[in-house]
Amino acid sequence: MAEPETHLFEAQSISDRLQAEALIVDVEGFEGPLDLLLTLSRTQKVDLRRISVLQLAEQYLRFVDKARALRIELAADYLVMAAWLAFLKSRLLLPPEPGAEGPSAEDMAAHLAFQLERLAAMREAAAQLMARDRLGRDFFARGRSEEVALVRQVRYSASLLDLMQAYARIRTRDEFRPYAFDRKDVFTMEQALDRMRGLIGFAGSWTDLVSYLPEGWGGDPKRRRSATAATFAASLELAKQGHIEIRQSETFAPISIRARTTPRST
Amino acid sequence: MTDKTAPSLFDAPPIAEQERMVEAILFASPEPVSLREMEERMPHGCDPAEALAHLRRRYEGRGVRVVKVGEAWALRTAPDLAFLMQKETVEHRKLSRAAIETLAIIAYHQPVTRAEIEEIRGVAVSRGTIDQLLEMDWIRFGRRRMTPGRPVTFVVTPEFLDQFGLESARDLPGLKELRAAGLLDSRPMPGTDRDEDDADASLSGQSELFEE
Amino acid sequence: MTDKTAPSLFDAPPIAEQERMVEAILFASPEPVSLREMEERMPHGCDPAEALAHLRRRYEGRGVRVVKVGEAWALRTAPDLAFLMQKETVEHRKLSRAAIETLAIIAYHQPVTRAEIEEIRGVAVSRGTIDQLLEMDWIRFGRRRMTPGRPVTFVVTPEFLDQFGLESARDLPGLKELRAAGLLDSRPMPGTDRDEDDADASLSGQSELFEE
Repeated sequence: MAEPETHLFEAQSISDRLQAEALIVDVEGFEGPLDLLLTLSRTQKVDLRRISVLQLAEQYLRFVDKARALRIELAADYLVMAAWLAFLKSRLLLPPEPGAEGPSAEDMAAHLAFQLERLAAMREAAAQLMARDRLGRDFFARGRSEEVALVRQVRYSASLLDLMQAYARIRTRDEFRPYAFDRKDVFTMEQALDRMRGLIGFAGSWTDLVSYLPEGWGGDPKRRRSATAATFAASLELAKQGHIEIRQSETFAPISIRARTTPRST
Repeated sequence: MTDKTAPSLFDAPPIAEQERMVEAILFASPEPVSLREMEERMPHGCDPAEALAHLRRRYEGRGVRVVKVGEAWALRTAPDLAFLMQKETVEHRKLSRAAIETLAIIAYHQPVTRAEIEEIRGVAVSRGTIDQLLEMDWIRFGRRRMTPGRPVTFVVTPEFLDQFGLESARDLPGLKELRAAGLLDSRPMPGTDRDEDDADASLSGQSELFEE
Repeated sequence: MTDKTAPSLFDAPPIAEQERMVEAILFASPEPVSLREMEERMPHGCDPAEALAHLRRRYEGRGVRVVKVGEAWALRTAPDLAFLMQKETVEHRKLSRAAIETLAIIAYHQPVTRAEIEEIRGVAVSRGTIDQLLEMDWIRFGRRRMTPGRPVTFVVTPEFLDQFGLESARDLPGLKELRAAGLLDSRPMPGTDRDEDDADASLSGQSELFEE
């Protein structure tokens, strides 16, 4: 039953020779050393379970030598496998050293045979899988999908604690603020300008600036200060624009304004 | 189809088989299929019209019907089952901070106008926030305020009380209790008269509301 | 109404009606639909599993079949009628040999790590191959392996099962024979120290999946 050792590159038939050449030329076509070994093993024409690993190792090493002779670049994977197979070959040929550690050569050979058989089995399984009836080729899904309308309901939730904390946050916000005006106590210069533009036409004679303060801003000192500052700033602006005149008899004396009768010519 | 008189080289498939074919074609096609097209796709000698008649009878009263669309035919789910084509999903979301704050102010100060809410929060209240709370049935419009402009007021609803497990809005804890419960751990700034202010605010709000 | 133990306010529809509903739902969806999803869409108290059993019987031998895809159900045309469907046939993307082999290894050895795939093929698996299979929705990430480095594993998806007309990964062609021959074992290279890992791997993988 032992096959005569076939020399890969002394092929007997044209087809064998072509195959051998294909191996050399098309080394990139192999998906790694295991794939190459599997292809080489086919030349033994035996069940993978009865393959001669020694013979296979020799075939592989010869292939690699030939490839080198032909200056074909072999990927590192192939060379690593070659080194391993050379090691395995020597172990298979030589009697085991007494007391040698590690797996026996037979175990290693058996594992390689297992790997080849497993890869071959996966190839076969892949082929069977791809040969199955396929969706969109042999059987078909519904051609027209009726969209399922998504009716989305959003439910919002909040707890009583959320509510109370929110309220507490709002009501105590001012206490946290180091310093800030409350807007309700601030009278802006823009507001003062608007107000005075409306009133100034009636101010024919000198009038105390204080009388231009808006209603409700004279009492609270904070509010009066803001309103006074804004009104004074606004009157400076109006004077600059030539609408009014300003006078103050002495330092800290009341400030009076009146409308300019004739526009200032500059 | 071209030589109806000549006996076909192969016999046409049995009508039951033709019915299967029409069924598969109609099922897989995204568009309605005409009898002519069926005939072109089916083996020589088939009679799609007859096969279709069988198929229509088979689907009578079923969840799917054979319907005519213009000059072509299609399978469609029965109209009475349209409700199955909806999928309701309920999404739970936390109420936004703006909404919770607005809700809290309405609960504590009701009836309260939008301007008042804004004054208390210190920022404008978006229409969306109010709308959301109205939609959730947690607030509703109260009576108009008898002040210039007659602004609408907002009050909380029985649904709100139910949701938050309150018998009445009066059960909401006051600021002093909130503080006692550790919800307000801020100390008032020295020299400010905040406490009084607060008590006042919540008192005037509550009492006004519940003495209707 | 949400209380399942209490008798429903309305009785569930008769089973014939439920069968119509399942039929309509399956018809409307090109994707497989799980029993759970059917139940969610059908009225309260329905038993989609029973309705489905009726429906399967009804569709036996028809042009359209009720098929199981993983944990879900779908209607698919009978494969013997493929010849009618040239018009609907979609061009299948040509997969590389590496991709086909990688897919088969994942299907038969799942859950499987990249290192294990590489060991079986004896060559590095390119990122592109895995990416392509992920993109096609034929494989997905499984649980991480509880071994050093916690490598990710790959498993096949329901889309894969649908694509190849498989009810489950257990129905992969030749699976039993491969298992019996020990070809799905993760057998360590003699002398390497990975025995524990591998024993673990094969235990959590095939045997767990297929021995029920």
